[in-house]
Amino acid sequence: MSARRLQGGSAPLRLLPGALRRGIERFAGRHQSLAVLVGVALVGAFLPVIVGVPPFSGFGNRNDFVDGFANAGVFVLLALGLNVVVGLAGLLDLGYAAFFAIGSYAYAYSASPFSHLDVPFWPMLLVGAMVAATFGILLGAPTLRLRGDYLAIVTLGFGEIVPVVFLNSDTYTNGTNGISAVYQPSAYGLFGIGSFGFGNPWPYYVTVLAIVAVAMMLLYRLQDSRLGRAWVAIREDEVAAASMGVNTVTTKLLAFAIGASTAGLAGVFNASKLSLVSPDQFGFTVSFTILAMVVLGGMGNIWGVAIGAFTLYEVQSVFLKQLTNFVHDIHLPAVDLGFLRLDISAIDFVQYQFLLYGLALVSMMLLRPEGLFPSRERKRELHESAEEAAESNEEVVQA
Amino acid sequence: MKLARVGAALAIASIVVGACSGSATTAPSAGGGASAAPASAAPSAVGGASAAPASAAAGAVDVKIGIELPLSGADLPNGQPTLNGVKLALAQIPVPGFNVTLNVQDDAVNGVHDPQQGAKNIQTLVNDASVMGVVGPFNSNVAKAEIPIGNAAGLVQCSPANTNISLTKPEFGAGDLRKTNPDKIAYVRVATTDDIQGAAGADIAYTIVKARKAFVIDDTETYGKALSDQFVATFTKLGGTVIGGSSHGVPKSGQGDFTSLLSLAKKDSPDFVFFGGVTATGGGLLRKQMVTAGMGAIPMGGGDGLSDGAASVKGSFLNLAGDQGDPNTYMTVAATHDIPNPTKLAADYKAMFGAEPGAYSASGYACAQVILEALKNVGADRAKVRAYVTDPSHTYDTVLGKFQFDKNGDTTQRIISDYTFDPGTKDWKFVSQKDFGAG
Amino acid sequence: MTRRPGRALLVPAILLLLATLDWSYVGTEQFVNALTIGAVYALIALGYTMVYGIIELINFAHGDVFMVGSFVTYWLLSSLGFNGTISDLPLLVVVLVGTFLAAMVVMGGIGVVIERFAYRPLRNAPRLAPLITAIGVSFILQNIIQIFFGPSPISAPQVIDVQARVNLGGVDVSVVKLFVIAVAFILMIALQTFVSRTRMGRAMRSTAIDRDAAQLMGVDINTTIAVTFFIGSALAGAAGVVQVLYLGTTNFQLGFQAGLKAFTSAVLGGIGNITGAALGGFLIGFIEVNSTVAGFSRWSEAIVFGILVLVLVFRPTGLLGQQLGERA
Amino acid sequence: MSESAPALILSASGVTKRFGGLVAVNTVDFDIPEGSIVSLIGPNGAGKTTFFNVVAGLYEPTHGSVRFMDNEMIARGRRAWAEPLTWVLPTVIVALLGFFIMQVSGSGVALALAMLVALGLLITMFLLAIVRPPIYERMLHRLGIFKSARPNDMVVAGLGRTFQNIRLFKTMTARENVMVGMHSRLRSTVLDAALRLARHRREEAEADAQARLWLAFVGLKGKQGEIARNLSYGDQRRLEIARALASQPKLLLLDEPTAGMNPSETAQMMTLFGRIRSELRLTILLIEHDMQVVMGVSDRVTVLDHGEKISEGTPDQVRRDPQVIEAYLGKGASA
Repeated sequence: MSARRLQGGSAPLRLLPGALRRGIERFAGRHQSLAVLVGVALVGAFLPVIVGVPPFSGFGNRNDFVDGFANAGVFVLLALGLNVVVGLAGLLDLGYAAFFAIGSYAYAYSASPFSHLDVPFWPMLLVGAMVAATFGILLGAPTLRLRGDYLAIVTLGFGEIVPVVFLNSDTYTNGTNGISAVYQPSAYGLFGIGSFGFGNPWPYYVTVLAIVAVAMMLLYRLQDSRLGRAWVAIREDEVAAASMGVNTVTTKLLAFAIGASTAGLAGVFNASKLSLVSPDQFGFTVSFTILAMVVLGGMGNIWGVAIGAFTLYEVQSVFLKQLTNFVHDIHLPAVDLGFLRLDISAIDFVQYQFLLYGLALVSMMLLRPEGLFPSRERKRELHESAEEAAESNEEVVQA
Repeated sequence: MKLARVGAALAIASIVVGACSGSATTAPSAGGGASAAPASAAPSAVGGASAAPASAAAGAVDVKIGIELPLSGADLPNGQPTLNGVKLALAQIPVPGFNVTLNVQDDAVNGVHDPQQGAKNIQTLVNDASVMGVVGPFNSNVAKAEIPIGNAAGLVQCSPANTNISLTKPEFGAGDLRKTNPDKIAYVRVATTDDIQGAAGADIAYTIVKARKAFVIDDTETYGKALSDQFVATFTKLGGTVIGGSSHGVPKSGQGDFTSLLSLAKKDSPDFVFFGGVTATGGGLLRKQMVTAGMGAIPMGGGDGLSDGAASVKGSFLNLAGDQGDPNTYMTVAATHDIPNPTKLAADYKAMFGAEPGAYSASGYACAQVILEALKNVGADRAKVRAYVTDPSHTYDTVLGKFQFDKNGDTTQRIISDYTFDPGTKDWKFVSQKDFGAG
Repeated sequence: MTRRPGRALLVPAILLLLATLDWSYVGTEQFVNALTIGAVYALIALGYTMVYGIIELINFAHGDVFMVGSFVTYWLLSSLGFNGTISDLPLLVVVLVGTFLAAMVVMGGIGVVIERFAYRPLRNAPRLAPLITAIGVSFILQNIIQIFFGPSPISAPQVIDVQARVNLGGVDVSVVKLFVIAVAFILMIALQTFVSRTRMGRAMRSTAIDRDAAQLMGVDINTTIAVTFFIGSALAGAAGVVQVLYLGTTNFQLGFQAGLKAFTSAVLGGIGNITGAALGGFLIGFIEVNSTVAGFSRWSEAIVFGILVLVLVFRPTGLLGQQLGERA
Repeated sequence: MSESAPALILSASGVTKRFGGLVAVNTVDFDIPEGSIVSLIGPNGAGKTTFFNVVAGLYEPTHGSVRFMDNEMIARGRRAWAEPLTWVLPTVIVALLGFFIMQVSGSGVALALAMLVALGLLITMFLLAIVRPPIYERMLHRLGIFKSARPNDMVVAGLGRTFQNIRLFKTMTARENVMVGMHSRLRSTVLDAALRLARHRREEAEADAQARLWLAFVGLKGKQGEIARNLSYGDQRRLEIARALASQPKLLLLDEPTAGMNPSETAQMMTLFGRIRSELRLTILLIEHDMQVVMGVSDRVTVLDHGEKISEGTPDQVRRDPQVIEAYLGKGASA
């Protein structure tokens, strides 16, 4: 019955040849959760391999990349959570980093020398998610009456308030210094890839992959349920949704809670990996980066958003940083135009990465406003065509 | 749509044009894969193998110094001059038998220093086996994320600018940062800590200015808050009064407008205003607005975050504060006292980079000196370099003067110098210095 | 929606009462400070509110337009050789008028260019797409300024003598501050007149209410939106001039937080509503000054946004509701 | 249920709705007997849709109340101000108690404990107020606090509706639209869905099958995979009805269901109304402009003009009512 749901879900598969793609889609339609797990596992196994191959191998060794991938996993989680709020339920949340902060501080306070507490990491993943979810509900409740853009500005306000509170509550958060030396997870010899600690990114990588896989699986299940339909219904027409029996208040709050809990997970993981939590990590730019990831990936499409987050993270923290070296390596010949000499290989791009990032955002949106992998619904909103109607008919026959 | 693309292309072209104005170098060869050669720094050893000086002969061992600084966005004025200081050191100091290049990592994301990126960068440097030591980081919270990693890997870091006490002193939690190898510290710094600087600021206010009633402002950031808190503590202990009993925080976002806070201060007629923060978070503007608000006659003080050159240096504290103020009123405390040969460093720097050195150029130079010194003595062995650098018995003769690192990695040079604004030269003028002893 | 006439006077009456109470609490000097800060926020907020009213876009690059405006002012004044107070009154007037005109025209032009290339192609795209380009444009503007003027704060010439004061009811008040407040009021009144009295103003209002209908009635949508961007950006440019005159400094990061607060002002007053945006700007100025006076400068940001949240929760359309661009 | 007077499924008394100075609906009494088809007619702007929206829970009436299935569902809120008090009162009491104990015993632990409990109570009460379980509703009822039902409460109670200007979920498929209609009848929770418990799977399969049945019932067999916005206008109208039926209502509110249809489509629609009544035994409240439809299917007709009820009775009675003729003539409304 959910074969057609997968059409949006398997957006990246569009790169594959038709027959293979259809085969995979049919399989994924029947065993969706398995497909997500296998997909994440495949991607997870593929990434460390590809970075050993030129041209990637020129930019650092495999462990560097894996470390970066583990960081990217944090943003993938954040984007997945925000996607529930913005992409599915259509609630524009500009202060999402607040929940990331709450998850991070929840773990930092529970497991660091600062508080003299040492709660193990694994249960804290759940606790952090729950604490963030509770705050999601508490912060979400007063905003429910608001229409789209007012909601946006109120969430933005919360996003600004939360770091200020953490900054000024010295007794509980160590103020501007933040909480450092946060404990690392303890599971020695996890899967035979070494223990958690500094210098070995693999346990973190595997852990974040597992969290992402489970989160994606659960989100797919929710999207495909009564709740997922209610979210989309609210996004499309709130009055009609309410008139069809959807309790808009609880449904929206659930979107906030689930989005926040995902951010809480990301926060706990990030605090333990980075071993530091300080108020300046959760500013407005973080919220915005995550939003950009969601929009870029294709709102409402779980796989698309994950890929968007991964791509944007790698662009801003690896690609742009390595651009100088990259350009040096490819030996572009200097262009002599007579009145000026262009020697691209000699440019230090590090200084311009901010500009290039801006240009990348603008041009990506101009070229593909619906995101790299638009969800089924969004795509239809934009490109209506008979072909798609035919495709969906075909899927019904399959189902 | 088409037009938009043309616009984007034009913008890219403008970068290219902007960047190639001084490019006369040939493309560096593949040897310096991770070296970031500035177009204008061709003569340095950093320039890559093809342009390398004769010392990098066939038998020379390739080693690298890691750079972990914020190099883009708002933090660029902090990172770039520091990096240039390192480059200058590399160009000037011969290391026979070694071909020393840089592995430059930028910890700024979206233009702001980011601990996560810093941690990733230090990991990258750890994974580059040819990196013998790292200069950086610049920001204390980045350091907190990096110290555990460097400690675990045994890669020594020398910070030119960190001043937060909790990074080194075990009584403030530094032991937790080096849990993996508690006895093998891998982090040293050439800057004096906030507690000494804040105390020195209070000392100036109380004994030199003879102020009894101070108004204290901080920028709510790690450095500024620590400085202000220490100032308040010491000033009160000395017998002075702090208006309101504590520091007034002005977040950076409110940057640029201190008028209403100054109107508030004026009511209590303070005889000293202390600013915990750096020029970029409002130091110069505060002074400028004090003049505007008719408080120009009240002396103002701050830490080495304000010590960034003469009024002629664009964007420096004195430049922003303006020179129409009451003379002899600006004071500051610099961690570095009168360095051995300041004019030579400034001249060399200007010759190489075409600009005045930044506040931390000399510190970057000194850090490079420390690591190169170790390299010369123990060879290309990361563990030995770490052990050499952190050995409290070694004395380094650097551009900052002679100093050692104590068992926590702090510099033993705990001399605080007091400067004041000289309306004649429109620059800082040395007043006195005080040795705060070996801890 | 009809209103009883008494209601229209209620909000101004309450505000007047609050302002009077606050005056007695903070004193004249701080009151003027609040008005001055508020005037800058208000000028920026007007652009936000106009753009939002007409194309429902939260133009996050708008704060950076203000920042660029302040750099244009700095560049203009310093390249003309002014690097301090101008004491010759006629010359001062000429310089001031010239600077305002130049900065407003240049920034208006930049605003139109941004709209043309970054937003117009996305007019029928999903609503969040232009929001992301706005962020991109904001980064681009910041970086271009950083490349040309460097990342450090800039000390800019203040042509009006900042130490000059006039006596107002026994209290010395800075002339610059009064000038800033006056400029803001003049520009706001001019804008209000333009929007309510001219043909283009009517076109703007009708486009805001229903773009398609306006188009059918013969309104040239593209021109109207371009004019809206021109005016909004020109006002941000004026705010940039004010920034230089008042504080004598600027830096490439100035725009983001200023923009954020200006946007908050616009929402506080009721986004899409010109009077509301002005009111919201002044309110934020007062909130900031009051939190400083009360000793909560550390919390001022949280207080600003906390009040915003409260206002919106109890009055979801902002203080003055929507006038320009009522939508269900 | 007595045989002489059939039970009333809905009974509105004195319903008034004012928007600012405009009175859209003015003291309207309105009864719908169970199992009947009742029509509401009137010239444009007579307040029909407003009345409809009041009954559906979308607008809170200014005065008057609506009873649905013998429960008072809709009326202006009473003691609404007291509800926030219930959120903070337990907290305040516990906190005061803590202070009292500390004063008596001098133990700070008691206070700390009391504060913790107080905080817990506050959060619990907030969560209760958000989720509104029956126990919370009962508490409100006991305190005499009344809050007018929201649209989703009305759906749960057994009311389904369509809209005058079609409001489908445009990018969802026909099947999904109908499944949203079933929302209030489905029981699976977040946890069921996340863990894919057997009961969730069973329920989804049943819902899927049922959705197909509803689509077939309104004549959209085989179109379950179509995106709603791609359906023809007539099909969209049908889909809206299927979506409303899917919530298994007792009373169906149809707002101009044949507007914009050609005569043959209208005829099909009238047949559908008949089947809804005969096969599903639903009561229907119809707003309609097409007099042929109204006169053809209605048991009773109520006429509104300027927000007031001007006539009521069987189609024949209403047709002859001079007041109705006056209201319609000269205004050029369709007849």
